[in-house]
Amino acid sequence: MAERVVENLNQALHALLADDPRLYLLGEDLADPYGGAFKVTRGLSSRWPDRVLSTPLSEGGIVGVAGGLALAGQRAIVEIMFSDFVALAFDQILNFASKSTAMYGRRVPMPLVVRCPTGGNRGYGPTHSQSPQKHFVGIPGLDLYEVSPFHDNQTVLGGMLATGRPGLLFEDKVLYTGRMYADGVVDELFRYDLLDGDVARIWVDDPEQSDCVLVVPGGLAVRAVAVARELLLRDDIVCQVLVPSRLWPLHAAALLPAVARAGRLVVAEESTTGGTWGAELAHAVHTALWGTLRAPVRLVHSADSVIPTAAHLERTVLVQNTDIHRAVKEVVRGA
Amino acid sequence: MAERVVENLNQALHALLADDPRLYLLGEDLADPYGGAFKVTRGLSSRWPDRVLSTPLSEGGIVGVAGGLALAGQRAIVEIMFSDFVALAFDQILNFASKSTAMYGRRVPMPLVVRCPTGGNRGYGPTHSQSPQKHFVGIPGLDLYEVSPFHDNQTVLGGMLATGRPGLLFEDKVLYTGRMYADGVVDELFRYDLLDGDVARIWVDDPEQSDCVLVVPGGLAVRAVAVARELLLRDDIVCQVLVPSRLWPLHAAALLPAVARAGRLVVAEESTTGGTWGAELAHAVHTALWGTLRAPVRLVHSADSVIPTAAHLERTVLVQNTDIHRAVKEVVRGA
Amino acid sequence: MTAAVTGARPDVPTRLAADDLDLLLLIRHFELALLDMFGRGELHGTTHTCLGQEYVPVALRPLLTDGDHVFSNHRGHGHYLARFADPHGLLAEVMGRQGAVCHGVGGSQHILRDRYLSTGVQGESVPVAAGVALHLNRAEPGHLALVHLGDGTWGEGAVYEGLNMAALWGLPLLLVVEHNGIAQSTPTDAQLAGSIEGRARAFGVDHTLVTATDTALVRAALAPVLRRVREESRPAVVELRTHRVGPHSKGDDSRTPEEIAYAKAHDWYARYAEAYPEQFAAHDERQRAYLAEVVREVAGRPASVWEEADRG
Amino acid sequence: MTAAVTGARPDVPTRLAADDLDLLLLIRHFELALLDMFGRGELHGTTHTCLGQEYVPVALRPLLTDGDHVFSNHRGHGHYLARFADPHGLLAEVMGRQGAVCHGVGGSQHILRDRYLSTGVQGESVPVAAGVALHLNRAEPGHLALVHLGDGTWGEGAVYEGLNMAALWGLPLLLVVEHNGIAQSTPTDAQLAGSIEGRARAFGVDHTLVTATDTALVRAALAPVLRRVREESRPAVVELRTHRVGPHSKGDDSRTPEEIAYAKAHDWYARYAEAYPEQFAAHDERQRAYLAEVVREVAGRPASVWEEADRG
Ligand SMILES: Cc1ncc(C[n+]2csc(CCOP(=O)(O)OP(=O)(O)O)c2C)c(N)n1
Ligand SMILES: Cc1ncc(C[n+]2csc(CCOP(=O)(O)OP(=O)(O)O)c2C)c(N)n1
Ligand SMILES: [Mg+2]
Ligand SMILES: [Mg+2]
Repeated sequence: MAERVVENLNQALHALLADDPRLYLLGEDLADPYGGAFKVTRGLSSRWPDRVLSTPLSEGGIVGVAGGLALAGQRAIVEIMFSDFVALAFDQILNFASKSTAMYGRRVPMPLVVRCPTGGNRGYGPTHSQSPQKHFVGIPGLDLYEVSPFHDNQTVLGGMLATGRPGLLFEDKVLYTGRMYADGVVDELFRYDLLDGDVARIWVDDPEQSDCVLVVPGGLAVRAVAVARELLLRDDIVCQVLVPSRLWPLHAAALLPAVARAGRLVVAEESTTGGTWGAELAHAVHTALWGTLRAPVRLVHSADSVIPTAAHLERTVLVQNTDIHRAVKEVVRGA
Repeated sequence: MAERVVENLNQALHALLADDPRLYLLGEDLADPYGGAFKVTRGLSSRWPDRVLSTPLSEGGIVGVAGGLALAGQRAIVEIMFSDFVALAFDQILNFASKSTAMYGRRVPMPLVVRCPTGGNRGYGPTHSQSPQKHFVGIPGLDLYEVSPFHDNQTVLGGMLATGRPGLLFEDKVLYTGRMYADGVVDELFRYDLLDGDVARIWVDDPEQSDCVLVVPGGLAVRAVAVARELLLRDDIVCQVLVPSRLWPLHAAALLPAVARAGRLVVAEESTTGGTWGAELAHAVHTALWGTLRAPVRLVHSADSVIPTAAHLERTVLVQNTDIHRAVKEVVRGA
Repeated sequence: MTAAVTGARPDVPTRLAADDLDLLLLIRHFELALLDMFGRGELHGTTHTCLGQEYVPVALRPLLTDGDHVFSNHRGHGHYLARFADPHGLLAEVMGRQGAVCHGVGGSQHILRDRYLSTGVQGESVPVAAGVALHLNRAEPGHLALVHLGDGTWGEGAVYEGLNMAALWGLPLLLVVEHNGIAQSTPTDAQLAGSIEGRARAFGVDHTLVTATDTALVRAALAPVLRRVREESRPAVVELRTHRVGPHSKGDDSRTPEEIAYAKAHDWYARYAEAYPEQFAAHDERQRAYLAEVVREVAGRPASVWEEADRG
Repeated sequence: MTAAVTGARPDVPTRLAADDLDLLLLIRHFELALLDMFGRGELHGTTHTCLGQEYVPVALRPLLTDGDHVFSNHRGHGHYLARFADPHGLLAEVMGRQGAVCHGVGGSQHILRDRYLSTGVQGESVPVAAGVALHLNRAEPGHLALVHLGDGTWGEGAVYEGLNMAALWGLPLLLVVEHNGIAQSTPTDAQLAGSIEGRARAFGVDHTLVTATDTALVRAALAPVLRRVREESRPAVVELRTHRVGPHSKGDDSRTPEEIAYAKAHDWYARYAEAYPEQFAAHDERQRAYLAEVVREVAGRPASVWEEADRG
């Protein structure tokens, strides 16, 4: 069986630290033997005690330190224990790290990644379950990525650092214990490949044909595949799933052809409603494919609500597979 | 001549503080004789020294204090000196003030307004010129408003506090020294009225007829009116301008009828590109008016860039009247 | 000014009145019951128990009035139970059952009831409590706002922003620092430079160090501090050297066996049991049984309901 | 440890070498020229002059090497000029003309050149400088990261987060506090509780108070501090009691006439002129004339260009 996502991330960090003596890793409680709240950083501080540092509780400060390392020609990865707390680093991200790439009148490399364990479905409650991606869309100089079971994290993290632009990497917490996909095979029905080295395309039979395209960030990839399967088996709807690793800037060129062919697009996210990544994608698609879509782009997301702690309540807020299923069906059947 | 916007704001604060002994006003350097960096708070601390407090440089802390006041049954208005620094209060806004309205399983009133002097065109440079509205769109429990020359600020601020939901009020810095409009008259050509007490509608001749609707937040209202005038006089295009006071939640019901009639919509903002308020509005419009629009909703905004200091460079980044003009013309003429 | 009350290991703990002992044991058994249920996979999410630190809110209890605001944090069950003696409401909250104090929305870390509030973002409450204290100072003099926070939480800048304003404006804000020598997995000396005493003094704020874990001694040390905060309307910091006997949350304790043994050796529970075996046994048994009954009863309740009208 | 160097009003200032005096006067006339241009409406945007505080970077200049990082703030013209002696590049930056050190993108508050950086959000630089110091400590021992900050900036939580990490990790970080008794319009006692000394000590960080405004005395007081930071690789805070002789930015001075007179009475400029009238007059005239020429030359340049490739 393929490795777990958390292992893939851990191995990616091992490899990157081994390859690059300039790389630092900072975050709360990430040193051994604890190895981070989600165990992503296990074994790293033992091998590189100088460059893998457990920090005080200082999310803003840590991202600032990482910015300083980047400025001094080093590279840095920061782990924010729960992505909800990246709010505390908003200034360092918006006003220092991303601004510094351009505001001095010339390109300044700021190789810096902020890793953000994200999302709900674990009963951690309103301040430990959010999907804050949308708040960072459209910050000049800042890239957004999301971990997915289709994208090797060494490639993703290495690529992010190589751009010289600061970036946020969102990591769905439920995904950690899931498995990576490998060798182009999802299951006995579905296959996948990577477009432009970034967008994972999951299809049945013919990658060039589908009734509807479903675009999701990596955190929803497993859920989207499950929905596509159900749609095929129960409703005879062929749904192609696209999972970009890079959320921002939008990878429109890789997404548009499939949407153009199907004429239908559903975008699903775990984010609460409003100002979503999906709305931005929808606008790009509506503009680029004006007059050729069979239906308006359909957005599926969580409710306009805090995320409650109790599982039975959390479900009433967070996007469910049935919501995505229903949306695709409605878009295809025109309900 | 009508009063200046800064005077209208100042008078609004005077009236609100006089009317409500529970209301506090907090911010850096807002006490007399200084009266705030933009002089919005002049005279207030002399009248209410107990409730109008100059604070230390602590944007996060001040919004926290305001949250505490709201929690204790009081009301609070905070001035952030430049809206760029509201990034430092992102956690208090996202994770405390807005969450507290709902995360305790019942409605908790949090009457709290964060005033944010916003935008560029004053040569203050990359960290003092941003339009951060978009980063706050879609936070459950949080409302967004923007000052406009059509909306009386006592009504706006009073209304925001009365909702019991925390809100951000964006105030275009260039607008401060401009004049309020009064009595439904914009100039010899244009008239205005308020829809639903929220959306200012600026029209020529017939409020029910236009070639194109131009929706802008308050900070662009004067610029939008200038563009509408040019369009009329130079291009014979009748453009109706709509200026909602409340940006979020979207006031779709008040905006849609005019858009439906014209079949064309341009949304202009000063925000840099990506994840904008306009994209969210565009999605609502594309969905609600599917199949009836004559062209895709057109978004106009600033470039994907830091905002440079020098005036001749700032112009190359910030949205210009000519950009809006061109966009409307293209949408109407189909270029 | 720094006052220090020592007494880390007095030979014999002070004998407690029945209500204090009951409350201590109520909290202890509440926490043990939770860990037990988590261990059996009966609970969802996470929780942070205050095992070893129960005496802090018990010592504070008679020093607080209903008009005081209490801000708690992630490790807040003891704080809640000392204020409301409501294990049913709290357990229902953790389990998402009917009667939950916040309908199961907040869960273990996010609780609001009257003038008690907890939330899950460390440090955020200090400026909020300063805001509450600003109001109290003007409208209800004599009342105070108390914030429970850990040693690790002094890493957060928000703490200093709040403390600065409280000191500048003379606000009745009391920071009760439960210094248990660790933050999640990180020992204090790896996350806190200097001292908490120094950090209070830096703002001209009084600091009191309490190393006793004996409820009566702790209470005696705290009483004058609270009195000063109320009467003189200025902030104070109390630092309690305490011991986290359990894991950080459900089962994550990466301390060495020696470190865990050291914490256990300072646990008031065993020492009290040893000093007053008969009194202890009776009360302990009663609270254990009571909690078992609470668990049984609450576990039998239907799921909590969150009405549309309550959704904010 | 706190060391204090006093000497707020020595009767006779120390006679300065020509290069120090020239640099002081270069900064002074640069700032006066800016205010003059703003007054005449020839400049766009805003600026914060360091009138009265020029001696701080001048005193530091020979104590720093090119390998040291300097972080400046909104009031940074003197810091820049002391490091680069480049009034043309800086003025072009403020005016948006060709030859601007950051092509006119950054303007007065946002400058990056070699190991010198300034930015406009107060406090943000302290953790950033700690990150730089973390690198220096490992890769280039003996170098340091210096942050200029004002007294008011101690309101920001970021300062404490950065200082804590620097102290914990033993980083060569020097905070140079230009305590001019005011933040924009707010006097220090209305925005800073306790003391800066206490805030340094709270983190186990050495603090040195310098009340002298005499360049030579200040330099002598700073030299051992920088040496210790380099050799022992640990942070330090230096607090310079200084005097803002001009407005906060362009013309916003709401201080009372007495307060302004007090600041002016402590201005090194008038006192040096009085002590060494001949030396002073010659240098002063030379720098004034030089700056007039710089202004004339730069004002005649075309607008700066920001190439697509440089846009980040
Ligand atoms: C802003 C923020 N950062 C990180 C966390 C995750 N977290 C929860 S408790 C904790 C350790 C807190 O240590 P301390 O303040 O000493 O309290 P203790 O757990 O020891 O009682 C951490 C890192 C959080 N809840 N909030
Ligand atoms: C985060 C932030 N808040 C507010 C400001 C606006 N501002 C610029 S300088 C200043 C006062 C700073 O005072 P101090 O640190 O004492 O420096 P001084 O101006 O006295 O040199 C303020 C409030 C800012 N630039 N950044
Ligand atoms: Mg602790
Ligand atoms: Mg100052």
